[in-house]
Amino acid sequence: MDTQISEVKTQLETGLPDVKLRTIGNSILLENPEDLVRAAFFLKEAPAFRLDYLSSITAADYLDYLESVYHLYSMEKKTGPIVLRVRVKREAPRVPSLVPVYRSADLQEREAYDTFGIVYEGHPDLRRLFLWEGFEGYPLRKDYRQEDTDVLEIADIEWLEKHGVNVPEKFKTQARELAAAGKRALSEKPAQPRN
Amino acid sequence: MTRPQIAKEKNPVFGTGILQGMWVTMKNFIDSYFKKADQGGIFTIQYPEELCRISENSRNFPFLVYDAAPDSPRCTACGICERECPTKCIHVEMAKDTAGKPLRKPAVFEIDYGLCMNCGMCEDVCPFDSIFMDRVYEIAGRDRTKDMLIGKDALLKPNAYFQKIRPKDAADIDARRKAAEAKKAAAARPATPPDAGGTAS
Amino acid sequence: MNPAMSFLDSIFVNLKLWTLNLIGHFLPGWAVILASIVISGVVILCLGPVIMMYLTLLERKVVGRMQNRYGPNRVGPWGLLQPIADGIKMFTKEDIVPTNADKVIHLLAPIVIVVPALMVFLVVPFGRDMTAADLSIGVLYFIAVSSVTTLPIFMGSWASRNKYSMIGGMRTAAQMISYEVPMTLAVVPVIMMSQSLSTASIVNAQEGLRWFVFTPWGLAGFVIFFICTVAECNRPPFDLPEAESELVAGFHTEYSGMKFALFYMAEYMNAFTLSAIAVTLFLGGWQGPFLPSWVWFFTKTFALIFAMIWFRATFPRFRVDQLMGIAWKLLLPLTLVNMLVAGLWYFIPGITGWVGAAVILAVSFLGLTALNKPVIPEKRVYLLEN
Amino acid sequence: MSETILNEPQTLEINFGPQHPSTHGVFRMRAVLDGETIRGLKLVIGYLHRNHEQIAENLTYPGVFAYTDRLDYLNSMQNNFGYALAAEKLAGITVPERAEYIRVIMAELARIVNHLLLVGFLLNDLGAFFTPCLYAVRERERILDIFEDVSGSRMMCNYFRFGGVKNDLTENQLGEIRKVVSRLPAFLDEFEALLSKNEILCMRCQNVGGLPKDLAVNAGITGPMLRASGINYDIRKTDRYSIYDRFDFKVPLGQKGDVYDRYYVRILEMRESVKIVEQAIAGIPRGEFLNAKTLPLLRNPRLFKPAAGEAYGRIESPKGELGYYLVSDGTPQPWRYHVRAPSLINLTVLEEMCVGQKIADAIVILGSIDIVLGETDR
Amino acid sequence: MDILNFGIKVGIYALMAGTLVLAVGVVTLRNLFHSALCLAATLIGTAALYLVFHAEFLAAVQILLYVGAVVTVIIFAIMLTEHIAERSVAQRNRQSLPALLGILVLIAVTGRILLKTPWAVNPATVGARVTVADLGAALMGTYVFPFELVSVILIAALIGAVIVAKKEKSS
Repeated sequence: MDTQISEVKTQLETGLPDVKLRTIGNSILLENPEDLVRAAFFLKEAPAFRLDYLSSITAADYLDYLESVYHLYSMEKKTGPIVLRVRVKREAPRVPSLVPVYRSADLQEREAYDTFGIVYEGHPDLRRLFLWEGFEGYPLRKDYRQEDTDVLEIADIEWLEKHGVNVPEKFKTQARELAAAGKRALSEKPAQPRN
Repeated sequence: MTRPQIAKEKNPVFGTGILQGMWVTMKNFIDSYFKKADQGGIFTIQYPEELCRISENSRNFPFLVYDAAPDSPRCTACGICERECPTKCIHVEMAKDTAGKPLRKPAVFEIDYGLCMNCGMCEDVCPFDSIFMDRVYEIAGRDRTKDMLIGKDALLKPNAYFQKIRPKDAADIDARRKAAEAKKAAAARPATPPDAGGTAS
Repeated sequence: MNPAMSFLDSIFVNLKLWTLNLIGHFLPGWAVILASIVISGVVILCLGPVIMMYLTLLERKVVGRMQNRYGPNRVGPWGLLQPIADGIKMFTKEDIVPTNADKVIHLLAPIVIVVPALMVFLVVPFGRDMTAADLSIGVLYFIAVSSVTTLPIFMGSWASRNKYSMIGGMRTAAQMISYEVPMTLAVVPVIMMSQSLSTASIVNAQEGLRWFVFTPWGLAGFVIFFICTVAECNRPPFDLPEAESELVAGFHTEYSGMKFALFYMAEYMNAFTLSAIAVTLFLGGWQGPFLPSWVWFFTKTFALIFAMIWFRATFPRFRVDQLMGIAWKLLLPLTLVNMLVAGLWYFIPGITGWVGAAVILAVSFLGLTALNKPVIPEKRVYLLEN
Repeated sequence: MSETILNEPQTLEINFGPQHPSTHGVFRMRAVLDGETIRGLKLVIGYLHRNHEQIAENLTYPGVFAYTDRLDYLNSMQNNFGYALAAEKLAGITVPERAEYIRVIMAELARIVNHLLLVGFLLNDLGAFFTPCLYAVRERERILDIFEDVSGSRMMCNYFRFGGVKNDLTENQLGEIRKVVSRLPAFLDEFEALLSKNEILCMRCQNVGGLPKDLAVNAGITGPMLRASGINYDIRKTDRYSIYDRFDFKVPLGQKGDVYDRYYVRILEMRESVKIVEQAIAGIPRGEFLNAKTLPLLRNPRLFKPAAGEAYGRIESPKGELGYYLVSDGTPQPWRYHVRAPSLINLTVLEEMCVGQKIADAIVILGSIDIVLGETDR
Repeated sequence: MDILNFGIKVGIYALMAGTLVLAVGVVTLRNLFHSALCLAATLIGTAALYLVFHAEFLAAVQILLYVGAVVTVIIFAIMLTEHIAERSVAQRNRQSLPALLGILVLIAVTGRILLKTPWAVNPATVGARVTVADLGAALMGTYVFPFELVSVILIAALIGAVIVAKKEKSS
């Protein structure tokens, strides 16, 4: 644990006594996600740090929980990074948005929402960024299963036929079977184990 | 203390910048008739008649090397390239004899050139010096499913070809293989794959 | 002038007369008159497209050379057959009409746009006695006819029902109306000096090397007129109506195949005729020593077209407000000053008038550019820090 | 874009892209116009989305290199550099001296390539008919020839490796680089004669799309765009990654942060890059170009298993801060791989810069941000 | 020569008929943009008629001013007010009847004037050509006062238009 992190930790503890936090490696974990905006604002304004530049927001899926990771730098003092992280449960994950403090959170929070499904509360325009509205699932979560493009579903066949494509009978029966079983055409996870 | 700076003065008369720009294009116009390519002349290469100089390191799509005859390639169908290929464009099946015993050579070796992204990973990981990056680029086809799926016969090329396109690397590899063979003959025991000899091309 | 030269000089005129004489032996008088009209008409109708085709080639070649590349050189020797290949391509292309388009007007627009472009040829003096119709109001006729060009552009842009086309059409209208004003006013000193509106007599007034461009007011008028012609035929840096990087292709976004080719043809024929008129008004038309008159005429015209191509290869495009600003705030006052200067030059002959006119023009140019704050580049300072 | 603007009688909604000559790929803007003036603008991206991050999480660490080329496909060297830094930090690999020099040379050449192309295409957006662009491409070709000579490919170089680079630079190639680089200052002078003082360019670029300092910082803008706004923040200077602290170079700063400043700062940066390359060529030591310890790992990628942990490596890419966030769980595949793409984040302020300007300006402002859709959409 | 003259005559009558048809089109077409285009065509036809009667100057001015400027402005207005251009406008409304009455009165008045005018032509002017120079001399000589007056009024109108436009922008 380098000195800057410990300094940030002590400063945060003295400045915001009711914020619970602990260090993990070289980063600070805020136990309660609700404290995020206050902590970020404190670090941004604190004369000792002046972390005015939020470089990167990303999320990660650790199977038990989702994590939102923030890399903060100071352009004024040319120091950094200070890594903040918050952990939320996988079901209905909610993290307060940092857009009011840092404009740079705008697109990055949308990206994290798009790929991980973390809802950033207070974001002015939280929509999917890369994928389209109505896309099912969050592709960077570890339990995401990709659609099998070799198998057609009934909706696909209807669309194709509407656009004048002859769909072989094989695909139609396959689609009917899938629908009867109440399943979707999902590809199996690659067989390789993560050794 | 004055800090170093570059000041861009404005033009004294409106329009001089425009005239200056016109002089630059006019100079290039005149140079295009009288100067050589590297001195400001025309730098176009007239493609079918003239070809670009291709450097030795240049890589395009993979091919397989055989030493003596196409039916005994260096490839042992180990499948490492198939596993490591980032785009999964390689498909290998090991040949089996009539008894069903594996033959340590490929029965099927297909590369989908439509998928391949010329990264050279297969060349890096191959322990048998079998797969290398070619530099043929005139391979356009009319059907991306059929014409771009290259089979074993088209992929196999003699070592002489490899020596021709990349003389330096080929010499290194040939020397290494010869040494390994000599060692193998001396020790009279199965050779281990030469790991990590030389540089990655 | 030696006889060989005068033979060459009037070769086309004599050819026509000879043909008419030949016809006169067989046909009644009225047919000869008709034939005379038909011959001139056919020559002009053929000249337009041929000039357009080879202007595209010239443009591509010159721009290519300016960009250090060859330009088209594959079809025929030096790419000379390239325009024909392009023409065949255009003819065989699918003609796409948008579903919501106003079909009739969508079809009419490219046809109508060629008409004014061809009609201007009527008053262009290609050489000595080589004006198809020496109208007494030649210059006015040219200005009137070229002002009609706005209409088909409107038709095309409106009928396409495309937002890009629509904006392109609006820009065209604004641009053409604006630039017509300084263009017309720039011609006024020429009319004042030659005391005629007929193109042929304007050329005659510039006998020998007394081209108008060699006078201060003529030079200023020529520069203004030429800038306006570039703007009138929508060529860079005034190509806003078809600004590729903003409006895809502007008013002809939804045109393809032959219709598109007609728009293109009109543009290039306009470029040619406007250069030809500029030559007639300011550069002495076909006047010039040693060479046959029509050689002089085409040389000067192609020099101006070369300049247009040169502009295209060099300049970025103006923005709408800047375009308007240049027309109304810079060119228009300058033309007014120029008219005054022309009068001054007329009444104070000799070197005094010459220098006085030049000084007034220079001062007013500097003053106007200094007053037009937004067009003046700023001084910038860039720090280099560690 | 509020519905209220759309419902006003004078406004017109226009789509720029995804198929449009000057959106630099499949970028799309929905603009609300009032006449020619922009009242509102929203960006719609994702047309080139291929979930780069998920692809990488299913590959081995060395296998990701080839995919990083495809992020910002105009300067793959820099992308390789950032990823190599992050992974080396994660696995604790050291890089030999000579390899560092080669890396810096290649990265700076890539920066020149990128800025040349950017300025060329910015002028195309301004309406110049390809001339500046082709002059830029003319010089770029020479650098791409070097890239092909060295790495094997002109654009998808895939040249960096953990602990070094793929091939050594021969004396011949160094001479070639020296020759190409020595041409550049003269070329930039010609380029500037064509452009910098051109009144039309000044009219179009000055005081257009200005970005105030505090907004630039708050919105996480990086790279030449930030420096054009007058903030001295260059990761080569602040992080001193690789061996950038050994070279003498300056950081050019603009004042107003408008399109002209962004253009000119890039021109000046190219001049600085030329200086860096010249210094690096002069100072390059002999030695190995690849850490011998990592070679077996590269020949057998499944052996490359960094200890569990995380790393964030960032570089000053020509477009801004390019960051790679890697989480390892001790397996050959990264558990989490994230790219902090400058092309995407610099777009945050697009609407602020465009509103109130003309349509033509919006295109130019977009051009001056310098996006590559491979990186924006990932 | 007779055939040629006959042909020319036929041409002139065809031109007149065409112009009239287009003029009818201006008032009967439902699409506003189409009627504007018809108006332009009518004006061009009129200009051609002027040309036939050797009034070249008038013809050129007609095209320059009416087609080049007035119609362009009309079309510009139609395109700006998009909603009008896209919708077919109803041809009849409550004012149809009063309008018809008004037109009848107008026809009566003009007809009466036409009938009462003595159409005797001075034979001296039949062959005379009015050149542009004559027109210029007349405008600058005999009619200089009305000419200048018109200029002043037009400038006043121009300034007024600018002020109106400015006001709208600021509000």
